[in-house]
Amino acid sequence: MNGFPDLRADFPILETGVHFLDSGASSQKPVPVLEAMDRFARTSYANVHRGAYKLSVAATEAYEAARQRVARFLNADPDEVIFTRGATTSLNMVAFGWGMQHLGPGDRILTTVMEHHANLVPWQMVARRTGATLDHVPITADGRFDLDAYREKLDERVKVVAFTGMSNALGTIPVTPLIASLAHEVDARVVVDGAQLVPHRGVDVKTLGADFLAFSSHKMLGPTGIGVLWGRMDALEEMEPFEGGGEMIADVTLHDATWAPIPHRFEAGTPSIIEAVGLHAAIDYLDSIGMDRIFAHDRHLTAIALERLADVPGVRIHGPRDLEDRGGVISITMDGTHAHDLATILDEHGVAVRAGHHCAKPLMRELGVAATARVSFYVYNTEEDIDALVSGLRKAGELFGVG
Amino acid sequence: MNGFPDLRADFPILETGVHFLDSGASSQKPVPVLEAMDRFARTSYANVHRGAYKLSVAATEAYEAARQRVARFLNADPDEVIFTRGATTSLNMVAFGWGMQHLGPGDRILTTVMEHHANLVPWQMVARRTGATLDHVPITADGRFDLDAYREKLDERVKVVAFTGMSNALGTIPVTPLIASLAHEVDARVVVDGAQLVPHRGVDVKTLGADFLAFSSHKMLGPTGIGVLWGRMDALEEMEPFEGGGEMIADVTLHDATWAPIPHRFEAGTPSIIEAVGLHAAIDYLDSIGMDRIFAHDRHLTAIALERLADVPGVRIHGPRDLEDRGGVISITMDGTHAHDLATILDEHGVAVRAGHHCAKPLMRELGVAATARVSFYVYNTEEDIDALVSGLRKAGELFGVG
Amino acid sequence: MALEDLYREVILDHYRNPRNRGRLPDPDATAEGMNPLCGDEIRIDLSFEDGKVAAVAVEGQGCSISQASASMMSEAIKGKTREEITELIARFRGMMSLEGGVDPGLDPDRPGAALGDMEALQGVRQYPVRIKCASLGWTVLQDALNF
Amino acid sequence: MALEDLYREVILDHYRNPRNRGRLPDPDATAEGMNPLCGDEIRIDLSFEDGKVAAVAVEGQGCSISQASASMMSEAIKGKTREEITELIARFRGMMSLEGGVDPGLDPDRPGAALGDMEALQGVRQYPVRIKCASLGWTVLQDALNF
Ligand SMILES: Cc1ncc(COP(=O)(O)O)c(C=O)c1O
Ligand SMILES: Cc1ncc(COP(=O)(O)O)c(C=O)c1O
Repeated sequence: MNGFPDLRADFPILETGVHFLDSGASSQKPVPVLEAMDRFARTSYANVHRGAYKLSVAATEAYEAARQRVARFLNADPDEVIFTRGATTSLNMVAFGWGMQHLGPGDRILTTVMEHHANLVPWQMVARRTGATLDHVPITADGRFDLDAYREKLDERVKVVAFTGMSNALGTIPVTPLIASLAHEVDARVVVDGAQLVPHRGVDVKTLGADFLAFSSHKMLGPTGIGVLWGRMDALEEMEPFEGGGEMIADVTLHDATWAPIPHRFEAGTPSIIEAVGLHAAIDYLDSIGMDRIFAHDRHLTAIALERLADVPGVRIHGPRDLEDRGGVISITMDGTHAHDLATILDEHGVAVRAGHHCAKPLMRELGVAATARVSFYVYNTEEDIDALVSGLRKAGELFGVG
Repeated sequence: MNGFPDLRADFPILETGVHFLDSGASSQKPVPVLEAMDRFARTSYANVHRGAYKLSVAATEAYEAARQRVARFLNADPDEVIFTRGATTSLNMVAFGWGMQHLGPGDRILTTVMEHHANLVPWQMVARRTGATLDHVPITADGRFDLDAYREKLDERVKVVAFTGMSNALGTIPVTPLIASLAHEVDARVVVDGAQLVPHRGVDVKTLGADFLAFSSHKMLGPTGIGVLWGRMDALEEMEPFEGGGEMIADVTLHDATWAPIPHRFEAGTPSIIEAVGLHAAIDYLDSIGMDRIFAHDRHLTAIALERLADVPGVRIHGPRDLEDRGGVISITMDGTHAHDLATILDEHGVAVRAGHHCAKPLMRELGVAATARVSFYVYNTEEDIDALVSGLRKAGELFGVG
Repeated sequence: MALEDLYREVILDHYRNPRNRGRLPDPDATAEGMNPLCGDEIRIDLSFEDGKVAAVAVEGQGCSISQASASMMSEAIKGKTREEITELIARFRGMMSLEGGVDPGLDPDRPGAALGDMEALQGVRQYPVRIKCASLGWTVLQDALNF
Repeated sequence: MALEDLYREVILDHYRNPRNRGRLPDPDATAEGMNPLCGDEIRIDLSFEDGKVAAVAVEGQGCSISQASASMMSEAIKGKTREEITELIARFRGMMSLEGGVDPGLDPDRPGAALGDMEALQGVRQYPVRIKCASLGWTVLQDALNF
């Protein structure tokens, strides 16, 4: 099996010959997604929820249909789906909207050392403002969520456990249902950063165990400018609005306001309407392939890449080297060669990888590196992309006299 | 003069024959804007600021070029332009990011009774959390910012004056430079809600007098999912980040973070990249017409509409009836006929107007109405749209036995 | 034309002259509700005697559809038991949710049957946004029954 | 090929064997800086005698371009006055901002002249994202001068 070659024609950017191995940062967008947005904007656009005229009704229906589509994708209730600007905003909404209400001195927030800054910095800010303390679950030697350490750190004072559903730097996939059920035993709320998990593995929120789940459209073939916060209704009810404005109110007087029902309560102002239509089309596209097949495809390429990378002189792989509980993200360094030099050299070979700290600086310190080069796969990648990657790396090794 | 008939072909939605008079809620998008986004997504898309490879460099350049384009449109410095999700988010960023730092018991926030909820509810929330008090400048009998009352309410305890640059319900345009200079005399910060002003009149921030200016792309021919917060650099420096996450940090450790320079400090996470390209194209489009001509065009249609509406039995106009300091927004009611019934009847005549409280419930109470029907003009409107409006209103009057 | 179908004379009449307007001094049940999107409001007071509605009073403001619908409803429930009202609510909902606005004819079991004047509200089905207006009073009535 | 142009032997040599590595015990001027986008870091200590740089020490970590550039810079500024260093910074910036990478030939007034080894960094111009790497040390040097 060599991926889904039929799909590649849907991604015009690939015609340039680029070996795009940076979907972990953001994915490319297939033509059906771009066309759905364009068609909607040309024929049915108006603001939503506000007008009594047909165009506005059509736009509102399209927007709410997108919400239902997301709900179906997650096996959730549509009222539990909140459209946001992206995973970062979703996580800030929980940290501030839930955290400022329910955290105080003596309370503990538990996160991990491998979080993306989006699931770390907001909790630092909220800890500072509420007096709660922040603690971090370490990772094991092969870059996995350390369950033993977690059990030790978990106690009745822990009010929220926030962790990544899949590490954007290591590819690790923590066992969310287990972690969540342990957290629920001490009555902590569980926040899962699904920015990588949802696009690559899909989730069923009925079995995931999370109370909140955040993700972005742009990493799952959809447009920029929109993301999702899913929350179990009882968890959402504990949350204060993060932003005030139009559409989120029931009534407003000069000095006071009451909130609209959920989900509108958390969607202040004009939402990302055209983008919701695009996300809808992206989910249709993903489901037409099938999330299981997508995960298997990522895994297949990961297996090949892990094997071939091990043969390249000087290359070191950070994170799990086997396929257990991991997705299609591989972080590497090359002895004597900085990750940015690797990225530049690979770029000259038509291979796009990301070099840097991947918005996970504490994890980089943990790994003892300043930066890594990160390879990440998605539906349009093939074994040829790995060929190009490996030959680019060999070239880098030669240039820098490695091995 | 009957508008810009040449432009109408750029708005495919008009081919349905709709008389779109709801640009105040959101404008239609011209083909050049849609094509700019589509082309970018097909040929140059990648995440920004993160990659060392060519695609990412191209995307970063496109994103930063959009920032420069916005800056040029406002006569501002590019570093003072922050991309947000929309005007609502921009205003919340100021209210929380600036207000939580600089307001406390005894301090006063001054806003007006005609604000959109987006410039009222966040201040209510911040007042509640900081102990500051909120007060409101009234409007005059013809719906204008009451300067005399403002002078009386202004004192040394006022720390921020937040008001609309153009009322979305009445069309009124307060004299921002004067209001701002009075506020600056007492060292208050000036926040202008430019959601209606910027798309219809344009602004020069060097003479506007505001310290902060918020607006949305979707009301100015651009896509949904993006907006702008402009701030004078010294004002932005007083602001704390509203969201934490990637791209907005200088360094992050497990327990602490330092912030990146402005504007990145206020842009956590993956921004609305494709949308920035669309906003860039929208501003090019607006500037190719010329903001002066756009304002004159709105004004021309407003003059005709005010005159013809006065002749329709039972119609009442809320807000200024002359052209002084007002834009192309007209709120009306019809005796014995509810605004929603008006909107439905107009819709049947192919005329799209908005009916409701226009996210300005306190203003509706002030006017003594539950809702109005609102007519708003933009570049694609013509006198024929007014013909259709007037004949629809007459039909409504007949149906409801008015006059 | 569709507009005449929506704004039938009987609807306009109830809008201009709403029945059972006001408050009851000492109601057995009361409820109020509003449509946050458009701001329409309805409040209903009910009093019962022998398990039947003895008096009903409606207050509110909003569009012709919401106010006329509530007015007609107030007429329809007088003298009815809770069970009969529950049945009426179901019939009304059935009528509103009928797709396409096909008139189900004279079948006495058709959802609109026994709704009297209120059958005039069938035209609303062609205006999906307005269905919420027509339903507001009935939602509040349901709340009052649960009072 | 362009890559050989970027990674010239002299650059790789400075990267593998950075000159003037370390800290000065009691520097007259010191500064540090980093590129927040990629995390590259440079710290510079300077000591002056008779108005001239008597000793320089550089610490840091990052890519070959940023580290080699700083190493070459540390060589170039030894024995120079503040004025001469300011002139050197200007020459370096001029070289980096030259469009298109055209070699300005042997004109002694050309921006790259007198930069010695550092002229090897001209290849960076073809990689706009890497210009920030090459410039980092120089920005920190400027800060140290303003110390
Ligand atoms: C005056 C005014 N302020 C703020 C807003 C909010 O803008 P948005 O909904 O795009 O966030 C609007 C638009 O509805 C407006 O007209
Ligand atoms: C694990 C993880 N969390 C959060 C984010 C933030 O997502 P966004 O930048 O779309 O807000 C990312 C993507 O960069 C991610 O990989």
